[in-house]
Parts: sequence; structure tokens; C-alpha cells
Amino acid sequence: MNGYGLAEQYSGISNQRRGTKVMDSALIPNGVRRCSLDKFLVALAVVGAVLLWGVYAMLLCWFKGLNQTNMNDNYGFALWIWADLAVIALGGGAFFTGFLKYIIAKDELKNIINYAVLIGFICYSSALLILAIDIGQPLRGWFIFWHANVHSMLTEVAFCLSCYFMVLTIEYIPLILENRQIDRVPFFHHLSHNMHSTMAVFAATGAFLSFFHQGSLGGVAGVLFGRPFAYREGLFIWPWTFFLFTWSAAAYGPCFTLMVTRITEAISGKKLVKDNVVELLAKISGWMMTTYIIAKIIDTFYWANVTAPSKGFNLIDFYSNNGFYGIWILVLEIVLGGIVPAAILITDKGRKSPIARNTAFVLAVIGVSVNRWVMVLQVMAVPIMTFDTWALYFPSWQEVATTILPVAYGIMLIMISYRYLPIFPQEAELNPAD
Amino acid sequence: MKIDRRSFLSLGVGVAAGTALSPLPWKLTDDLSIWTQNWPWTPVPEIGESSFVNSVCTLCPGGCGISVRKVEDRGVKIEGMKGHPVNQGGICALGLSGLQLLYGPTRIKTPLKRVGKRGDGQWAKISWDEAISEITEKLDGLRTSGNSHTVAGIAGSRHGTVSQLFSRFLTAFGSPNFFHTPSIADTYQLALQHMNGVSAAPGFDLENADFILSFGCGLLEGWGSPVRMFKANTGWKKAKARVIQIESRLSRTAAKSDRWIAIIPGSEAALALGVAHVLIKEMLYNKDFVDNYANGFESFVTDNGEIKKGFKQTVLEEYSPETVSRVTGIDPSAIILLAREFANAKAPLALCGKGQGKVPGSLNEAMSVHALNALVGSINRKGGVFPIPAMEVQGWAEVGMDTITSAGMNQPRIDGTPPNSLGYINQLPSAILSGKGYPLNVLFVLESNPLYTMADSKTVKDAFDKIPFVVSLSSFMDETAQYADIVMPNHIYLERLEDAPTPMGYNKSIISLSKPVFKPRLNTKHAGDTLILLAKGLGGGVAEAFPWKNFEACFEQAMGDKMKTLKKNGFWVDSDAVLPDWESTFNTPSGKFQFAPVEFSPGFAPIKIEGDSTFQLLLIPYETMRLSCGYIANPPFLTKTVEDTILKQNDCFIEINPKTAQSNQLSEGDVVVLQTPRGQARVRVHLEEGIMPDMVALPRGLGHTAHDGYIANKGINVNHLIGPVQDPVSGMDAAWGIRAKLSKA
Amino acid sequence: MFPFNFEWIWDMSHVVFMGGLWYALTILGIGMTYCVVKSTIDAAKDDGGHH
Amino acid sequence: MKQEHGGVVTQKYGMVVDLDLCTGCGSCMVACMAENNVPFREDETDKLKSITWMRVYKLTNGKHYPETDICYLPRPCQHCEGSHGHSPCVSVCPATATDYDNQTGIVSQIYTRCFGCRYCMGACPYHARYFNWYDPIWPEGMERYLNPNVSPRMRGVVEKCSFCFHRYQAAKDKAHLDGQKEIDEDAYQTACTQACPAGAITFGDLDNPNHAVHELKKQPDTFRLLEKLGTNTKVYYVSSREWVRRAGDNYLKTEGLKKAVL
Repeated sequence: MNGYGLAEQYSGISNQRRGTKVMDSALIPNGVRRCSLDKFLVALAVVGAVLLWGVYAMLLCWFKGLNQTNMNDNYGFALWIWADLAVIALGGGAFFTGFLKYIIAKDELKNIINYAVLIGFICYSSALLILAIDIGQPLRGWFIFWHANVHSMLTEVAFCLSCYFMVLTIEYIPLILENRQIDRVPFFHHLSHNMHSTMAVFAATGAFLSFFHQGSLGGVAGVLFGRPFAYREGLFIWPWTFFLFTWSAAAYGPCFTLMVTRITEAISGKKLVKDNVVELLAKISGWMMTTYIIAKIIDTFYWANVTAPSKGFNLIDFYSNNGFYGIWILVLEIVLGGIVPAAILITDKGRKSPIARNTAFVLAVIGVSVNRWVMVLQVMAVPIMTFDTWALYFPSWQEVATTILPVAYGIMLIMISYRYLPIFPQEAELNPAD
Repeated sequence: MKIDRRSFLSLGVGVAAGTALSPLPWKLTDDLSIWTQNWPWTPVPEIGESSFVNSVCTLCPGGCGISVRKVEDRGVKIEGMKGHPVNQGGICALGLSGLQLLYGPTRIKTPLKRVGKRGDGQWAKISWDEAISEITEKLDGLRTSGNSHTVAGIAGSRHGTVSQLFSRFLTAFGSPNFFHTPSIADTYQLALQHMNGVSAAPGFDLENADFILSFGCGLLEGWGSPVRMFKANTGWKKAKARVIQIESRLSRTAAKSDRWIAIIPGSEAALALGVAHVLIKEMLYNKDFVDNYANGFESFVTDNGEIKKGFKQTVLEEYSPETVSRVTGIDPSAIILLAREFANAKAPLALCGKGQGKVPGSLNEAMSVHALNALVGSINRKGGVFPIPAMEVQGWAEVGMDTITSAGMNQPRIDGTPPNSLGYINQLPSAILSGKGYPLNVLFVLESNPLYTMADSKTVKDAFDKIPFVVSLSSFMDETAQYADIVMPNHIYLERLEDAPTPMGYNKSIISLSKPVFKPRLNTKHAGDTLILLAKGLGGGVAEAFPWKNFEACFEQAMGDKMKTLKKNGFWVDSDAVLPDWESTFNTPSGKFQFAPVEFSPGFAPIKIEGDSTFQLLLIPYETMRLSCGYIANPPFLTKTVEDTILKQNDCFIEINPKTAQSNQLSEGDVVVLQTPRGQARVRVHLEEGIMPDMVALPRGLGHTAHDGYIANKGINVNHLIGPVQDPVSGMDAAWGIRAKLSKA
Repeated sequence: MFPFNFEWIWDMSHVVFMGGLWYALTILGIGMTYCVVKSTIDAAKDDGGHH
Repeated sequence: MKQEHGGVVTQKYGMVVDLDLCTGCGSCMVACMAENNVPFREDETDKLKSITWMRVYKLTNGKHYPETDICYLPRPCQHCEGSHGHSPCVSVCPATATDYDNQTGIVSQIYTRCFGCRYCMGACPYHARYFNWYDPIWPEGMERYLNPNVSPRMRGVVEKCSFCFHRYQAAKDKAHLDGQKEIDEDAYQTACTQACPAGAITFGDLDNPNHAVHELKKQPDTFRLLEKLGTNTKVYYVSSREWVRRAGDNYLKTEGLKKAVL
């Protein structure tokens, strides 16, 4: 396949550039430039320290229990579940880009698919790790599979999430195998090649799984008929949030891929992906977002005027008499985090302007994160019984640390992968050796 | 074999694959999950033969029958005893928590002798023999030196065999200084003495009353026998009887009542007399009773020729609705309406005793309320109030009086009251501190915790400091035990034999049998046995007054022929008692009910509480079923039910009307300093519409400094802030509050 | 997740849901097996063919 | 009428709580804790982390002094039936650790199955579900009072009111031994019902005309909590005060109080 071919195409170019001999050069892809090992290790150590802080908090949660958090009986779901839902939405770039490349055959996307897969891999492994911390009995976490209740949206999430993580691993493995040293082993060389050739099947399976787990994550909130803020009617067993979540992940996920790409470019000081690739993905994302936000507005409108009133609630009841959840949050999510980035990305002018484009990516990431926040935390905060009160919550440092942990882990994995694996097929071309 | 990279890799992959395919990881995963299901630090209760043992709960004076579920020798649950006349199967939250007291960490395990400074909590474990001989030595010295009267005893109650044995011990030893924890029952007893001419406790036929006029009684807050009151309340609801609650705070009783009338606290007697005014003015009173069976209604000439105003004249002259309205803050029309309703009811009944009735209160008020019942004829009739004669122990021989005993018994009581009075424990601290009279050398404390429950705890502590030797017979390391020199731990109620006498307000004489449900778990001794051992140790006349082998023998003798019934049913009820009539039961000089006893007549002499006008607010204590505020401190379960608007972490809240809070620039949750003439404390603000403006209310039962971490140092003890106020008539404590002010912390 | 788990009922929900799951797992399993086997064969060929 | 499922008599256990009688004394809460080995900690004032299967709520009418009024409302698990046993929590539990028992109508919780995801807590609008944030610790000696019929829970799992299901099992076994087909009303009562000193709680088979609850639930002043959500609870409340009945559900400003239709 092409990714493989490209790597080979540039394999002749030496990375050992005059005056910049790198100690671990044998591991670094051919034809690209990397910083010194010392610098790399120092940076790795800095991020690693943050990671260790997170690991310490994680161990506290495991050994001492969830009393280390500020969650409580009103806030059974809190920061972690939000982080979970958010990273999965953001990691949606992997399945959707894969879907576009392998199923719709948007071939240009081969230049960003590796990174999309890597980001997806990080997001999904993080999500699984967070779930393992979040549950009260991690050692029995596997009961979700073993004693599965097929009617639970969370079961669907767990199964599809795990399966899709397998897919992402399968998609990530060939990338690892392309490391210069590993590639020298004939079996791995062939395995990489063979996996590339089978990738469309895996990607299709991934897209199928993603559709369900993204959706079922939306279903998690949408089926809660005891929680009028979350509850939505729907199609068959699936509430509308099921479809909205899948759709929004497909729409917003690529924006996150593009945003991280831009950040990577800024940090490495190199252009890594050509503008036409970025613009193509941004355009698709923009149109997806446009359609999504229309659907979201219709959903909100129907919910505010039909669903909630039937349970005795006016829309404004969900946004008043508390210190945090004002109507502003709905505006932030739909207008600033939805309509605005969508409008930027569907216009030629907006897409072509790096500033507008990057702003749109950031707004989109905020928009989808706010949506997931609202669907987890505001659901818990809104009083339902008339004699309930708003429950507000502030995470403990352990929760914050364990939420930052995957971020640190992600950065480290990106650093290592970027250094040793040919993630960006266009890198060498865009940054010629001399 | 040369290990190259490839074979190393293959080996690694092989090992990994092999392990994964072997049953090992799967078995391990499974074992781990099974381990989490049986964590060794999560207890697994032992199974066994289950049985129920009936007894009586004595955690409060309520006297409810209980049924203790046992599994082998463990107690696993306390339930209400079905068929017990007092509680009819019901049980309160404190009673349900009893096993936490039995097995709790606050129990005293063995006799202790203080080694450090008083109150420091440094103890040496001693044997029972050592404890007994140490005390008898001390007592013997006092007795032979003619100082037997300098020994005092404080009991939780003056009823029941153990209390009477305790009193007997002091008498035989030669001390008149027996004290008990007083309550509204004492005031009622005085009212009955003056007006009915009998020495008896009041029995209220609540179940047959159809209009209950409650002057601040916490009918659902623990007044009388709590569970009986709940049952009565349910009966009222079902029978559509009406309850009117006169109280400055929307208590649970007020909330469940048919009408809540907020009153300026302390003016209850005025209201009662205002109601009486309307009854008399509108001729709504029971003419038959008043004309034929009562005295002092009309003005009369006393034996020495004085003209004494009758009740009628006093009330008509001084208690018009308008006058009363000014004092009570209640609209005149509301007073008139109330009086008419009260008179028109079939079986109206007026009650008094604020909250749980922990403070004896104003005798004027009790008599005014009692007069109200008399006016409508609700005395000695169905649905009314009638005297329940106190049950004296029958079977014990008179205490022999040797010279030392009679010399001691002829000394005045330390509180200055006559030798056979009820005793004014509220005057004890000041009597000790004033230095007038004689000093106290030894104090015994049984089933009571004066350092916590008595008003103005600081002064009480100062008084304790003047007593060189304090002996506690408590089961728990409470505030007083912690301040004692020797602790001789009593069995806990579930481990001991005793009787629970008629609870306050109950309409029949009843005794319930508390039997040892469990073998004593710790090195404790029945207080009755301790007293017998002490008496025997003292020898002579004291020992002769205690001829029994042990408390059991003493108890059986005391119960006499009731013992058989007690053993069979668990309780004995005076079922032969006939309802007293109006004809023959008033034991006054005139043989009639006395509206205006010669000694004095009921009137409204407000109890002046402490504090000048710089204290703009009124602080009142209040009681709730979720906070035990007597000798027993809250067990963990009970504390768990306390609302977070009463206690949050270690802060307790004052209730304050939002308007008052606003004018003081306070909002919900603010930390403030609550200051009274007696002390100050850090509290938090809880806004509550259900309290009269310009008042603050604080719950009783918090602020323990002893016991265990489940109750100690939570909130503040309202007794730190309130001092006793002596009732001018009865001499007992009548403080219903204190003036207070708030400042931001 | 297996028919021998006691929660398992042979109803529509289980068949559809678990059917989907096992279907996906089968594809992934077969796909990966194919890749590994083919790569082993390819690598062996390379060895024989003096890479 | 009684339901017959394949020849087996099924019950629908439920409660009728008379709020006019409830005094908020807390006996039901403690009876429940004592019966069901509910753990406690030194500081239980954070009510959002305090396990109370039965919790008594304090409701106020929101009026100013002296028109203000208070009502206490005991809230056990409502044992929602939803539609056909589709209760909010049961349907979401991923590990089948909570179940709607069609035989009794009781929503059960299997502690050893629960792995602590807390989804059910999010699903329950009554806050009837509690998580064991801490290891349950009894002070030394106090574990002696633990009831052997109810297993203490471990840290990290959700627990809730079971309508004292162990008492049902005991009553069923006894009825079986005695050759009775049906469990007597008296033979199976929850700890809170039994303890309530005001007799405010009545418990029994809602479908059985011989049980008191069957008629009590038809009283005119009866309501259930959050009926509009379709949770179809089995705990009925009675109050003669309209504001209390109205506090049982959410109403739009324009809406009147629904007349109890049964």
C-alpha cells in the first residue's frame, strides 16, 4: 500500500546530516531530521514527571479507593467520565479519517491517516485506562464482559470500545513495524506489508464498531429516563443522542487530529502535512459539523419544547438557580463551538486562512468537549425531585492528576512515535535534507 | 547456543504467547475477582441460631418494651416489643441504636483509678476489690469523723429500684444529699401537690383526648414517653382530634399539629390564663366541676381572715385577651378562638413542659395550664389528667438509724432545701462554690452526666473542682466519668436486671422488667451490686441496711408479688386502678380541687432570663429525636441521621429567621460567634423560616467532649451558653433561654 | 458473553448484540491470523531466497 | 388481582407512607441501618457520601414565617417497575448486578457482581443508590452486632434498599415449610415499617386485596414521586396537604396538580 511505499521511497535519504549526528540515529526514520537525544530525553523526562504524578494519583485511587476523588452519590459520574467521553469524541478522527480513506477512498488522506490512527490509539487507550481507574472494583472490571447485560448502553460501549481499540492497535502495529530496525526483521517487514494490504477490512470493521460505541456513549445519557435533562426519545432502542454522538465524533474528531497536527508542526518547527490535505479534511469536517449542528439544534428545540415539558420541566429550569450552569453553556456549545467553526470550515476563505482555520479547530474541540461535559456533569447537577438542590462539584487533585495522566502519556507516545516512526509521509518532502 | 536478537525476540514472543494461552492468567484474573468479593478486612457476620429476648429500654425514661434479636450470643438487632403497653411494638431511633452502645468503643471496660490530672484521661486499671476498698476507706473516715453528710449522690432518676437503693445507701450512710436529674415531671408533681393535694406524677389520658393544647411540649420531640407520644399522635390524626402547638419555633410537633401558634417564649402562662379569661368571661367552663368540686374559684376568706382573690377575679382582672396579646405576641382574636375551641371540644387537654421537658420550668406555668384543664373538667376523667401515685418500694426494711446516721440526716441539704424535698440540683454548683454551708467531700454519680447535662457547664465544672473525690458509676466514658477519680463501671442496660418505672405522663402505673439479655461483656458490675458491696464494706449500720446477698435478691424483694407477672409478661400494669373521680380524690384541706392554693395562686410572673439589652436576640435550646441529650450520648447511627443543616463536619448551626439574619447581614452557612452572658461559641448560620424573628435556636445533644470520635467535639453544648434561672416559686431551674448576640467570626 | 453464562437468554437482544460482537471479533481474528500466517510464509520464502 | 405466572403466584411488594403521620423522627433510617449492616463513619455530615438506604427528606412549602410549613418524607428505594420491569437503574447496569424480580417486584442489588461503575446511580432520580466510597470499618467489637442475613458490602460497590429482601426469603422458606402457598402479610415486613413508631409506613403486596396497601394506595390523597418520568414506583405517599402532593412531581407554571388517578 501507499504508506508503506512512501516510506520506502525516501528510505534512501540519510538522516545523518552534516554536523548533527544523533546518537540513536539508527532508529530514526530515513530522510528526516530529529533533535539531539539529550534534548529529547530531557523533554521526555519533563513529561514523564507529570506522568508519574498521574500514576501516583492513579495508584492512590486503586489502593485507597474512590474516596480519593470528590465524586459523591449525586456525582457518580464526574470529571473522568467527561474525559472519557471527550477523548473518545476527539479520537473519532481515527475512525472517520479511516472511513474516508479506506471506504470512500479519499486517497490524499493517506498523508494524515497515520497520525489520526496514533491520536486515536492514544485517545482510546486513555479512555480504557480512565475507565479502569473510574470503576470501584477494577479487579472485577471484566464482569462487564463476562456478565454482560446487553440492554445496557455501557455494555455496548465497553464491547465496542475494546474491539475498536483492537482495531486501532492493528492499525498502529504496521506503523511500529516500519521503524528502520524492526523493519529489518523479515517477518515484521512482511507482517507490516500484509497488514497494510488487509487494512481496508480492519478499517471497515473499525468504522462499524465506532458507529456503535460513539453512539452508545450518547445513549448512555440519552436513555436515562429518570434524568429529564439527559433523556431523549429516539429510534428503536436508540435515543437521538446516540446518533448525535456518532455524528459529532465524526464531525469534530478530525478537527482534533488537525489541531494536534498543527501543534506538532509548531513544536517541531516543521511543516508535516500539506495544506491541501488539511483543507480537504477540514472541509469534510466542516460540512459534517454543519449538518450535525442543525440536527443538534432541532434536537434541542424538540427536547426543550416537547420532551422536557412532558416531564414537568421548562428549558430554563435546567439553567437557573445555580452558580455555574447558566444558559451561557448552551450558547457556548452550540454557537461558539458549533455554528462558528462550521461556518469557518465550510467556506473556502475560512479554510484557507491558517488563523481562521486553526481558530475553528480549537472552537470545535471546545464545542464537542462542552457537549460531553454537559451530557455528563450537568445531567448529574440538575435537581429532579422538587426538594433536591443543585449539586455542584469540584474535582480533587487526584482526579485532575489522573485526567492529566493520559495527556502526558499521549504526548510521550507522540514524541517517541514521531521520533522513531515514519508518521508523516510528507515530512521528508516538505523538509528536504538540505 | 548463540543468542542473537532474533532468537531473543522469538523467545520473548513465545513466552508471552505461551503464558497467554496457558490457563494461568485466566485463573489469576478469576482468583483476583474472587478475592475482591471476600476482602479479609470486610467482616463476615457469623451465622447461628436466632432468638428473641424481650426486655425494656432504659436509654431514656420512656420505658419502651424491646425485643432483642440474638444470633447465638451476639445481639444483632433491637426491635420494639409487640404488645408492650407503652410502645406497642414501635421503637425510636435511639432505642434502635442500642447495640452500638453495647459494643461501642465508649464503654468502660474495667474499674479505673485516675493517675494524671483530673480530666486528662490518664487511668490505672484497678480491680473491683481495690476500687471498693479504696472508696470504703475514704467513706469510713468521713463517717467516723462525723462528716457523713458531706457525701452526695447524683442519680439519673429518683424512681426505680437502683435509684432508690442509691438513695437508701446515702441515707444509711448518713447523708441527706441525694440528687436526681430533674424534669418537668417534678414541676407537675408540685402542681398536683398544690392543686390536687396529692403526691403523684401526672398521668395524661392522651389517647382519649380530642383537643390537645400544647404549651411548647415537644410531643414528637421526646416529651413524655416518646414512642407512646408518636402512637398517640397517630391516634389523634386518625380520630381527627386536633392538636394546637404554642411554640416560638416550628418544631416537628408544630409542623404536625393542626395549628401552630408562635408565641414569645416565656409567656406561656399568660396565654393559659388568657384562655382561662375567655372561658370564664363567656361562661364556657365546666360549671359542674367548678361549682361542686373546686375551691378558690371565687374569692374567699382565709383562716386568718384575709380576703384572698379567687382565680376568677384574678383572671378576669388581669388576663384579658388584649393584655395577654401584648405579652405573648398572639392576636386577641386568636386567643378567643382558641378558648372557644378548647371549651367546645369533648375531651380537651392542655399540656406543658417545653421540648422534652428536660428543664423543670415555671411552676406558675404548670399550675396555670393545670387550672385550664380544671376549668373544662379535664381532671380525673377520661381524656384528662389524673394523678399516678409514685410506687414506693414495699419489701425493704426501714433503714436503722444509728447515731451517725441520724446526725448526718439531720444536717441541712447542701442546696439549702428541706431534707425530704426533691432537691435542687440546679442550686448545687452555686452552693458548693459559695462556700457557705459545708464542703462536699465525696460525690457519687450514677446514670447521669451532670458535667454535660447541667446548665452553665463551666460553673458545674468549677464546682466539681471543689469536690476532692468523685466516683462515677457510669457505663460510658462520658464527661463526668472522665472527670472522676474512680470509675466503677456499671453493666449496660442490656446486661442488667432492673425495673423501668412508669414513664412521665403515662396514664397507668406500669413497671417493665429489664433483664440481662447478654452476659456482661466487660469487667463491669451492676451498680446495685456495687452499692451493696460498698455498704457491706462499710459494715455496721450501713451494712445492716443492705442485708441482701446481691442486687438480684434485693430486687426480687423490692418487686415482691409483682415479680411473677414481670417475669411472665415483661411488664406489670396496675390494671386494677380505677379512674379517680371528682368526689373523693382531692386531698386538699377542702377536699376539693384548689384553683387558688392558700400558698399562692397561679399567675403570670415571667421568668426573667439572663442578659441585658446589649444582647438583642433570644437563644433557645431545642430538642430532637435525632439527638440524645441526656445521660446517653448519640450512638453513631443516630448521629448519622442528623441533618446537615444542624451539623456539618464539626460545626453546628443556629436556626435563625431569614429576616433577622438579613438585618444582621448574615447568610446561610456563615460562621458566627454566638455570645451570651454565660459564654460564647463558634456556630454557623442556618436560615429557617420556621422560627420567630429575633431568636436563635440551638439543638441540645451536641458538643460532647468525651465519648468516642463518633460524637465528641461535634458542635457545641448549649449548656455552655445557658445558665440556670431559679423559679421563684419552686426553686427549680426554669431557664427557657438566654439573651444572646451574634458577631461575624 | 457466552451462552453458558447464566444471564444468557436466547432472545433477540442477545443474538443481535452478541452476534455483532462475535462477528467483529471473528473478522479481526481471521484478518490477523491471515496476516501472521502469510508473513511467516513470506519470511520463510525470503530466507530460502537469499535475501 | 394476583398475577399468575406459569402457575406461580407473583407479588408486587410496595409501600404506602402516610406523610400526615410521619414525624421525621428517624427511626426508619436507623432501623434500616441496623437491619442491613449499613456502615458509618466518624463524620457523616456530607450527606452526598453518607449511605442511608432510607432517607428522610425535609420538605418546606417555601412560605415565609409564620405561614411556613414542613413535611417529612421518608425515601427508600422506590423499586420502580417502569414499564414491564424496565426500571431506570436495572436497564443500565452493564454487569447485570441489579435486577428487577418479576416474582416480587423488588429491585435487587448483587454486591459481589457490581464492579462500581455507578451508572445506576446516575440513572436513579431518587438518589436511592449509594456508593461505598470507603471501606466499611466497624470499631473493634462493634462488628459483633452485624446481621448474618445481610452481607456487609465491600468498598467500591453500589448498594441500596432491598425492601429487606432477606426477610422475604426467610418468610418464603417458612411459608414453604408450613405448607403455605402464600406469604402472610405479617410474615414479611421491612425493618422500617416494623420500627416506625408513628405507624406511618404500611408494607405489603400491592396486588393482593387482603393486604392493607392494596386499599391504602387508592386513597384520594395518594401520589408517587416523579410519576411523570414513567418510573412507575411502588412506594406511594399520602398527604392531606396539597403543597406536599405537589412537591412530589415537577409541574410547569401553567399546570395544575394532577388528580390522583388510579
